[in-house]
Amino acid sequence: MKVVPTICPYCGAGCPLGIKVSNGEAIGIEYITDHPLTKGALCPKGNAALEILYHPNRIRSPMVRERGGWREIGWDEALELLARRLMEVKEKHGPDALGFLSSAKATNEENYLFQKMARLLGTNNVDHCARLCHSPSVVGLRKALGSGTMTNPIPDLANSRCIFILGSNFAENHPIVSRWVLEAKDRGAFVIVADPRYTPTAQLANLYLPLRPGTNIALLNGMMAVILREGLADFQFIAQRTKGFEALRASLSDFSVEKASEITGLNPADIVTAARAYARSEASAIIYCMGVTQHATGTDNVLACANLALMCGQVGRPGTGLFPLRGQNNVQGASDMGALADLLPGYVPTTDDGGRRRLASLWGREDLPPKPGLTVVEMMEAAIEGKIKAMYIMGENPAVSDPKAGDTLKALEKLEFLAVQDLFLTETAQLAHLVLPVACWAEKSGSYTSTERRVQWSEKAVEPQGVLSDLEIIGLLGKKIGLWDKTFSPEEVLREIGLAIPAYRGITPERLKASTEGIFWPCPDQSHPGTPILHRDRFLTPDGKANFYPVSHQPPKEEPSLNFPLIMTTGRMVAHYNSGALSRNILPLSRYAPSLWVEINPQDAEEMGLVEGERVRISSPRGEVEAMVRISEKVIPGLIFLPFHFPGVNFLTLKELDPEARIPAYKVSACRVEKGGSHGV
Amino acid sequence: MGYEVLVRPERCISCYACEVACAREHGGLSNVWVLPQGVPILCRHCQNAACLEVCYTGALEQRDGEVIFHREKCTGCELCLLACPFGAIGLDGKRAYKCDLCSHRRQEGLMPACALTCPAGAISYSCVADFSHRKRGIAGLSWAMGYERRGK
Amino acid sequence: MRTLEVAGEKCIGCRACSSICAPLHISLTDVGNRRTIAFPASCEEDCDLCLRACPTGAIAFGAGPGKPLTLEFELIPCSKCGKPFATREEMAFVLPKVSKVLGGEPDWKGLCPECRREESASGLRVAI
Amino acid sequence: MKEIFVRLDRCVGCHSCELACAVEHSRSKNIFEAISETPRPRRRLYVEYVMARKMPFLCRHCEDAPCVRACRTGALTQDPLTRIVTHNPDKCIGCWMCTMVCPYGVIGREWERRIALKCDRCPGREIPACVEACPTKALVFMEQEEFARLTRLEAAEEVAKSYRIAG
Repeated sequence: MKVVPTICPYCGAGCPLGIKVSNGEAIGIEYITDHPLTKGALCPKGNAALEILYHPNRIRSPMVRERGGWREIGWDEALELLARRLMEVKEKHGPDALGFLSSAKATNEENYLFQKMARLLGTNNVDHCARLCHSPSVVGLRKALGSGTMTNPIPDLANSRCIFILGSNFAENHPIVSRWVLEAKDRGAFVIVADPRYTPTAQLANLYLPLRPGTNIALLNGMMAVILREGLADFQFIAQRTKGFEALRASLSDFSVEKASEITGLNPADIVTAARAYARSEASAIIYCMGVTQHATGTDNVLACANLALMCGQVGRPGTGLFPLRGQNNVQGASDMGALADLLPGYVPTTDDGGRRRLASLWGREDLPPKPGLTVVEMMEAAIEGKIKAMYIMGENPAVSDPKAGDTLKALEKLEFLAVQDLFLTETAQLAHLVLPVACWAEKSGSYTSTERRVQWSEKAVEPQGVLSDLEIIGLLGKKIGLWDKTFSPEEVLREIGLAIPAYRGITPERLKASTEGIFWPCPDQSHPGTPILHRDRFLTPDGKANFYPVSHQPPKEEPSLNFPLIMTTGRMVAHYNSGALSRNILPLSRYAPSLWVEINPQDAEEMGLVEGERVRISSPRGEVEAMVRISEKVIPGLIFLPFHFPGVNFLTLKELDPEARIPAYKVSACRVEKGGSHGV
Repeated sequence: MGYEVLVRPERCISCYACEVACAREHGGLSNVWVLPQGVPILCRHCQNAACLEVCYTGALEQRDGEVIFHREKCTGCELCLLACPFGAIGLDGKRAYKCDLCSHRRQEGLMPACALTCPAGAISYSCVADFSHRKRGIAGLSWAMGYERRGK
Repeated sequence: MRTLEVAGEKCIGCRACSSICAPLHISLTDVGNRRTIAFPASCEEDCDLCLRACPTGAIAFGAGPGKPLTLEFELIPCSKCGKPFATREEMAFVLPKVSKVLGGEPDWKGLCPECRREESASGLRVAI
Repeated sequence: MKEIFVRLDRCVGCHSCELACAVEHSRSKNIFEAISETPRPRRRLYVEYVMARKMPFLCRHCEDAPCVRACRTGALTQDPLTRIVTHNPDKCIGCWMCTMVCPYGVIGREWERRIALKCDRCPGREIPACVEACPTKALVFMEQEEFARLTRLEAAEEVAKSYRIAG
C-alpha cells in the first residue's frame, strides 16, 4: 500500500489529499499532516472525495445522442466526429461561430492547451466559470494593485490582528480558512463579519454587521469616511506607494457614516467600531468572496475593498492584504492560463499587440485573433441569436450555474452542435450531441493553482478505466484537426507554460513534484523560492504604485416590488459543491440536504402562514422553482436565501452584467414565495 | 495513554467533516454526531462509565482511559444506549456502535480521523493538561492586553 | 422437540434476544408506544444465543409442548421530544446501575438518546 | 462575598501559590510528606507565562458557570449564595465536558483516578492557601468593593506622584 499525494478536487483552497492505493485500487484517504495550509485537515467534501472515483453514475464511454437515446461509440469515432463538426462550423460560419468553455476543475496544463486550441482555431470565444465568481477581482484588483489575486497565503491570516470579512461564508465554502481565522482570534485578533445572512462564519465574529444585500460600497465608503474624519489613514503609505488619493478624498467628502447607515441599515456605531478596528490594528486583512463580486457593481465593490486596504496601508505585510477566496480547485490556474475571453495566458490582454505576437511566435504563428471573445453569459446570448453555432464544453455545467437558466437551456438547445466532456451526465451533458467521459482528478497528473497562488502537483493515483484525461482528449483532438502533430504529457505542457507566462517561469514539474507545499507564483526563475506575499516593496502595476478609484453606491438592479416583495440571495452550503455535479449524487454529502430548501425569516413565514418543511413555489420575473421551507433567524425579514447547488435556482436569478467584469448580478433578485408546491405539503 | 478527544465548542463551524470522515473510517456509520447547535458529540470514554455498568456481556470494557467496545460480544440489547448520559452510543439495527478512537488508525500510529480532519481545529486528540494549558494561554492574552490598555 | 420457555415476569423488554437471533425466530416490533416481542413455541436451531443473551435469565429451554408467547410492553415517552424510547422495565433495570456509578439518579433519565445528545450539545454550547 | 482577585502587575511567577495549593490538598498538609503521597497532590491553579507576563490562573467561580451547565452527572454544583463551584469526585465520571467548556482552562485532571480536578477555594480555611502563600500580594482575598477601592487608591497614588513630578 502506498499513499499518493493529490490535491482535493473541490474548492480553491488547494488542500492536499492523500489517496491510499493498494494493487492499483484506491482504498481510502489519508491526511497529509506536513502541509502548511491544512496540517492534515480536510472538510467534509474532501473526506467524501473518493466517492467520485468509483461512482456508478460515471460515464465510461463516449456517447452520441440519437433519436432513441444515447449510443455508445468508440474513442476514435468520437474524436473524429468532434473534429469534423467543429471544423464544419468553422468553415461555414467562421471561427467566431465556435464557443469554448474551459474548466476550473481541470489542471493548468489542460486549461492551457484548451485555450491554445481555441485561439489557434482563430477565436477568442474561450471562457470559464471564473467569469461567474471572481472576474471582478481580476479586473478590479488588477486596476488597483496590478494583480487580481490573493495577496497573502491563507495561513498568514494567523498574523492578522483584525480580520474584516465581507460577503464570504468561508466556514461553509472554504472551511480550512476558518482554522486560520480562529488561530488569529486565539491570538487576540478582532473579527468583523458583514453579511446579510447570519452564517456559520458570522458566528465566529466579534462584530457582526447584517447589512442589506447589495450595499457593500456604502459600508466600505462609510468606514473610509470615518477613517478620514478621525485621521486614522496611513498617510505615509498613501504618499509613498499610491496614486489618486485626492480624488478618493474628494469623492468621500460628502459621504458620512450616517448616510452609510441609512443605506446599509446598520447601526452607525457599529460601522465606526469596524472602521477603527480595521484602521488601527497593526495588521488587518480583508477576506471577501462572492457576496462582493456577484453584483452588477462587482468591480466597484472590489475597488472599494482595495481603497480601504490601501488607505490604511494594510497591504504588503504579513497578516494584511486582500483575500478574494476562489471557489474551485483550479479557478486561479485556469485564469492564469488565459482561459478568459479577453486575456491571454499570463493576463496579457488580447488587444496588446506586443504580448499577443510574442505568444503567437511561441506557438509558431504569425499572429492570434486580437478581438476579445465572448464571455460565458454572452456566449449563451450569441447562441440564442444564432451567432454561435457549436460549443465545446469541458467540465462545466452552465445549465445549472449560469444566471437566468431558462435562457441558458434555450441557448444550448439551439446549438447545431454541442460537445460536453464531463465525469457525469450533468444537466448540460444531457443536452449535448456528443458526450466524452473524462478522468477525474485522481486518475491524472497535473498542476493546480490554489486561491493562494500556490501551484501544486497532483499525482495520478489510479489508472482510469475506459476514459481519457482532458489533456489526452485535447491533444488527440488537436492532432486530428491538424493543430499539432503529437499528444502531450502534463510535464511537457507545464514547461511550455513556463515559457509563455513569466510568473510561472521558475515552476518546473521537477520542482513541484519535489515540494510538499508547492510554489507561490510569481516565480521568475528556477532558483526563486516563490512569492507568498505580493506587493511588499512595489505593486505589480507598471509604475509600481497602487491606484485609488473612487466608487459610489448604486442601488441593486432589481428592487423588491409589489408583485415580487422579497429579496432573494443565493449562496453555498457546506455539504454541497457549486452546480452539485460533484455532491448531489455523492451520498455522504447529499444526505445533509437531498433537495432544494429556502431559508425564510420567522416573521415573513408567519405572515405567509408557512411552516417548517412545507413545500413552496418561489418565483421571480424570470422563472420559478420549488423548495422546502426552513424557517430561520439567519436571514433578516424581507430576505430569503437559496443554496445554488440545485437545478432551478438560477431560473430566478438576474442576468444583468457588471459593465467591466461581465459578471452576472446573482446575489440580489426580487421574488415572491407562494404556498403549495406540486408535491403538496 | 492520557490522550483524550477534546472539543473546543466555540471553534466548531458545523461543517460535518468529522461525521463524514468517521463514517468513511467506520464503514458508513458515523460515531460522531454534529448537532444543529454546532457541537460534535462523541463517546467521552468516561473513567466511571455508566454504559459499562449496565453491559452484562463484557462487550464494553474500560482499559487505559478508553472504553473499548467488542462488537462480537454485543447482544444489541440497547441498555447501554439508555445508560449513556451523552447519547453517544448508537444502534445499527442489531448491534450497538460507538467511538473507538479509531483504534485501527492508532495501531498505525495515526491520530483519530475526526481530530485530524477538523478544519476549524475544534477537535483535538491531546491530554487534558496540554488542552487546558493552551486555553489558559488564549485567556491570558486578552487578560494581558486589558492590563496593557490600563497602562500597567 | 425443544420448546422455548420464557418467564414473562422476568423479561424487561430489551432488544437482546431479538437482535441476537440470527434466523429471526424472535421478533420485536415497536408501534407507537407499544413494544411487542413474539417468541415462537419451539425452535429447531442448534443454538442457545437467546438464552445466553438475556440480561435477566428469562429464557430457558424445555421439552414439553410449548405454545407461542407474545409479550407486550409500554414504551415511555421522552420527556422532551415525546418520542417513545424505552420500556418502563428497561429503565427500572438500568437506572439503579447508572445511579450507582453517577452517585445518584441523573436528571436526564427521562430523555431519549437523541435528546441527551442535544442536551449535551447545549451544555457545551454554553461556552460560546 | 469574598473572591480571589489577581493583581497582575505584582505577580513575579514564583509558583508559591501552586505549591501551597498542592500541599493544602494533600493528605498530610505537609510539604515534606506530601511529595511521597499517592495520589500525588496536585495544584489546582496554574502560573502561566503569556506576553512576557507571569499570570496565575485559578477558577473564577463564574456566575452561571459553564462547567456546571455542561456537567451531566451533577458532580459539579454551584452554591447559589457563595457562587463557589464544588466538585464531587464520587459523582465525576471523567468525561471532560467541564474541561472542554471552561474558558480559563483551569479544570485539570487528577492523574491517578482520571477525573476532573478544580479549585474548591479551600473550604476548611479562612483565607485560601494560595492567597496566604503569595509573597507579593498578587493574589488577594477580599470583597469586590474592597478590591475596587484598592485599585482606586493605587491609581490615585500614581496621579499624585505624577503631580509631584510635574511640580
